[in-house]
Amino acid sequence: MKGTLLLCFLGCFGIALIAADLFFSTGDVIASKNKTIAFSHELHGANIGLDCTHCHTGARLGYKAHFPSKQDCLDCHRLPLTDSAGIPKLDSALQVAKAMPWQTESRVPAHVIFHHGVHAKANISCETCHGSIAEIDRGKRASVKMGECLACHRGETGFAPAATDCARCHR
Amino acid sequence: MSPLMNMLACLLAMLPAPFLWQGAMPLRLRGAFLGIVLLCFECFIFFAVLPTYSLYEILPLEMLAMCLCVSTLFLKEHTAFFAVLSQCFWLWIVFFGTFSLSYRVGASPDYIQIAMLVVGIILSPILSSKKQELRFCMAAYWAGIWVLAFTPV
Amino acid sequence: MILRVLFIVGLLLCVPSVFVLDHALTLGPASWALDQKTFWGTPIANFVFWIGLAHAGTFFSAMLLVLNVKWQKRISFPAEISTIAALFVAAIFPLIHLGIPQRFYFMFPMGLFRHLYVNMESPLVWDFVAILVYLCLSIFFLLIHGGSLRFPSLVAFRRPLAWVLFPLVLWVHTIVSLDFAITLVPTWQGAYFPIYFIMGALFSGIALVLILSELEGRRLRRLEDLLIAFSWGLLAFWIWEFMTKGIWCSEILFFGFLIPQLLWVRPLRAIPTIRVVIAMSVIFALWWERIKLVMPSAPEWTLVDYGWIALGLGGFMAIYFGLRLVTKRVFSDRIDTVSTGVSEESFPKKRIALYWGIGFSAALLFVAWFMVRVPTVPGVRMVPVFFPLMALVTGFLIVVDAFSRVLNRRVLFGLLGGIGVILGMFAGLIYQGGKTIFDESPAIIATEKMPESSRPVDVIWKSRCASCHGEEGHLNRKFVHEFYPLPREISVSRFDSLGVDSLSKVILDGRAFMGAYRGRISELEARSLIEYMRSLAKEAP
Amino acid sequence: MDQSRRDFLKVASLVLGGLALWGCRRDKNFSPAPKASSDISLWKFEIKQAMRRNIPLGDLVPIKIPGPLPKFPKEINRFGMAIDLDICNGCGECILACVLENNISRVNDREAQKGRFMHWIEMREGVPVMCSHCGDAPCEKVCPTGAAVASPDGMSAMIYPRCIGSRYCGANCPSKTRKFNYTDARAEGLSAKFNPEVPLRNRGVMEKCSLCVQRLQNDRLLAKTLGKEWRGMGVQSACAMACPKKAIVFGNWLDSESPLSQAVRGRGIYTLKSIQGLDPSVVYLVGRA
Repeated sequence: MKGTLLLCFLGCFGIALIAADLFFSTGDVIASKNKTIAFSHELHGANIGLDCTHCHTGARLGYKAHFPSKQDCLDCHRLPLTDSAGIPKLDSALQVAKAMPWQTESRVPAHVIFHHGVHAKANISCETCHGSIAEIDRGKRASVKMGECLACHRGETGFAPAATDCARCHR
Repeated sequence: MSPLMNMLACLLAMLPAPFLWQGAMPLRLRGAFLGIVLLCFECFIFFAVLPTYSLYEILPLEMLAMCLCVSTLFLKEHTAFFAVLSQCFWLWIVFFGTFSLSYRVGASPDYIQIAMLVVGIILSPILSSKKQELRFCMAAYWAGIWVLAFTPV
Repeated sequence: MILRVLFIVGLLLCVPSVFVLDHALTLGPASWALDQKTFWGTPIANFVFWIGLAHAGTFFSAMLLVLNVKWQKRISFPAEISTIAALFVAAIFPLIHLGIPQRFYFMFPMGLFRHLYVNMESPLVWDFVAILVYLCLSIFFLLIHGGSLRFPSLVAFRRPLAWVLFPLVLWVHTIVSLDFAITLVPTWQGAYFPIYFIMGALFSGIALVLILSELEGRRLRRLEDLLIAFSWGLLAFWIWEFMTKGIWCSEILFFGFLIPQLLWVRPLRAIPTIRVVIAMSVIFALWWERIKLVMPSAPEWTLVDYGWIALGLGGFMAIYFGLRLVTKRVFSDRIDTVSTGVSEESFPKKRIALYWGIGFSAALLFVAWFMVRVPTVPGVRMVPVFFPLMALVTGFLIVVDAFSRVLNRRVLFGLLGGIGVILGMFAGLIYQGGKTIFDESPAIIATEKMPESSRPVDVIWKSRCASCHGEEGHLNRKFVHEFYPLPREISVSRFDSLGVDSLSKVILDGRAFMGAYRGRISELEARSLIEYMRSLAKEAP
Repeated sequence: MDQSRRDFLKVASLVLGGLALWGCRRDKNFSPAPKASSDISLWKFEIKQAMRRNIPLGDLVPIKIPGPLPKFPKEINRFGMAIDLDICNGCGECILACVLENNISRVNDREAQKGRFMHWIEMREGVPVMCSHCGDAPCEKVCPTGAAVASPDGMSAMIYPRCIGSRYCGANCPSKTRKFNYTDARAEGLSAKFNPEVPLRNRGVMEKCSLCVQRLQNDRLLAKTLGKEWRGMGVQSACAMACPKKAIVFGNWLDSESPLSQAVRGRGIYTLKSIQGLDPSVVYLVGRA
């Protein structure tokens, strides 16, 4: 009787814990799509073999990965590239676009430093945090949760363990 | 603290033990008596020991604890129970005293003394026989704890 | 009648307290006497004071019960209620003290989703745990006591629970004393603090219980004797404070030592008002002692500092007298004279020993888990939380056992399941923690110039050139062959015939299908890119 | 009966109205937040105000040269500073540089009267005093949440989002160089983001000299990205850069080629008496050894 009682208590405790945990955990962040110029990562990336750093120039070296400037787009799009019906539309959109067509809000809080270059150097692929190209096209943003950062840094996800000292990333 | 003073403190601590629970004293008188005993210990330590000795701050309390331990030998009943209680008191003083010192001074607690006290706590219910010799043994054991805990500076 | 009046007085005192509380929480710690040197102020002093008062209840109910003191029965129930009232009041102060009170749960010693663990070396964590456990067990104890009126068989469980509470209460105040004793603040130091704090707590607590019992219309001569006895004990400590640290405070000696000596005079002692006044003087002396201890050189007090007095008194009086009135109405006066046929000795000894064992193993398990997760903490620094955790598990098991004998099975399962769900949800909430804190509006990521000084050339090649020319210099055929005439294959001889100058001009200003990179690639980088291309060409078959 | 009900309603509505007014006093419409200003002269004025306070320094005592941290025996870096008191004339330029580098907020007049300034560097009898980044830091031991935590590079770091403001670290700091955010500087328009790299702090958290951790982090990350061994060569704290007499030297204690190791060679190394046993990383230089 007493054993069952305690089991009942512990069971309820555990179930409630897991339920609350799932309930309060924050899911993936889906950004609203940029309306001015439609961009498909799939067409550029997997299809024609462009490296992410061709547009996100900081991804291998910099603190931030950066977004391409209009000039970066025009490197290739000066010329008609395909017969697709969308191309003239794109050309006219690019004509009127600002010098920096894309802007996005950082998901990293001001008190944390996340350096793209150092992670690229350690052979962490972009997909590890940003998800597959299809997911990115659906609007998924890289998840920045300290628990997930630390899981990798402790070597719990198959990567080599890295620094777990607070002041390595916090400032 | 010189070894001589250490021995002297040990003797002094045992001195009031026979008189602590003697006769039918009202509670307030007994309390006041204990307070005065503690005051005397403090005065002794104050004059006899240099404040640089790391355990300086808890020495009077340790003396009081030993006094209480020895005084249980003169009790008529519940000897073992009160012996355990007063040794727990001593253990408490030593453990938490050295624990706080470990933060401030950096020295680790004196585990030998703590272990001896724990052994004493376990032993005293067994040894609580009425035999005079065994009582003497306990007193000697406590004196031994006191002397062994002394670290020459 | 007097209880009702005091209850109303307590409620009235709560009105200014609400304003004080609101003011303090709005302005934060800036609102009371602190500066950039004095970081702990009156809330901490009041906390130590009230937690000390709370100990009296446990002393009279649990400790004296364990020590077989007969007269404790006459005062134990009001004393237990006073414990709970004083504990609730005491728990408010550290929360107000915090700079960010809503983050108090960061002190729960559990793993979090963010892989964060509390610092087990900090006495505040021990404090937090010990006080939570103390609050839980005091409530358990009161439940058993109150329940035993309805179900006399519960009386048997009072003594085992008292054995849990007895060391716990000493442990709690020891930990409170360690908050100060371990620091490097000269006036807070003292390896003798644990015993000193316990003595002080019991002294003020006895004075409080004396007042409470006078209000019940009872006189306990033992309490007066205890007051005298403790005043001598504390005198010894105050003198020792002076001898070791040179701290001398005549007000404390006057109110805390000299005035209680009036109790030696028999005619004075016989007057209830005098007794109450002496007890109040003791309480005041110990309150002042805590203030002096926490902040020896006080910045000028603000209204909020004085407001804590109203908050403490009002909260205590409202809770204590409120509960007292309710229990009087519910149980009439039976509560004060518990006399049931069940002997207090007849508890299941073996089973209680088992509970202690389970409690011990649970605490050991916790410590082991924590030390695996946070290996930097020395094991001995976990000792202060060990006992409270053990006491919590043991006490909980004892209470469940006790009530499983008297309550309906369905009710019991429902109750325990409900408590489990609530606790589990709290644990889950704390485990997940708050959302990521964006204190500032998120930075906008846009194209900015990369630091040009030290970009390695292979990285520039990969990001700027490889999309057409290929990572190895063999063209990216996925992209190029469909739409453009193929760029020339690179070869060393071509390089040498064209020369560095003209090639770098191509990179910077563009040619044919190649775009201009001036502004994005510096001239120096262009030259090193050419070197790089040349090395690629060499490697090409 | 009717009369009394009316009275009751009157009293109740008065009380409710009063409470509503009381509740509104924090409302932004009632007391609009003052406009934030990033005029540096305001900070300069405040620094002058702070320097006028006469804070005693206490004795300086000689110590040994800081070596590897016992907590992190394998580390090759331990950053620190040396302040040459033979050169320093207490001009206070370092305080301004520190303020601008670390976005230190001003305090309002009431706080200033109480002397509750936020400056990480404080002039005590003309000597700049900041957190010494003790190797055996008492603040880290007592922080309940681990917000004050040792970094392997020798800094005693402060993790603001983890701080709950128990102020235990400040109470236990013998040199009293930790600063508590008593004021809500952002709400009162007293803070400015001079340096985009450093976050602003909220009311209720502790802060202190970070040894310009952001500069060290940036340099380390760049070095690691390029695959080089990092000894922090070339990094300088804001105060060291700003000192007109070059009295403050920043560097790596464990690198014999760092400017710090060069500067302390043959000099007398001193620290505040209150922290002499705590293995400080920030020291004073006086005379020859």
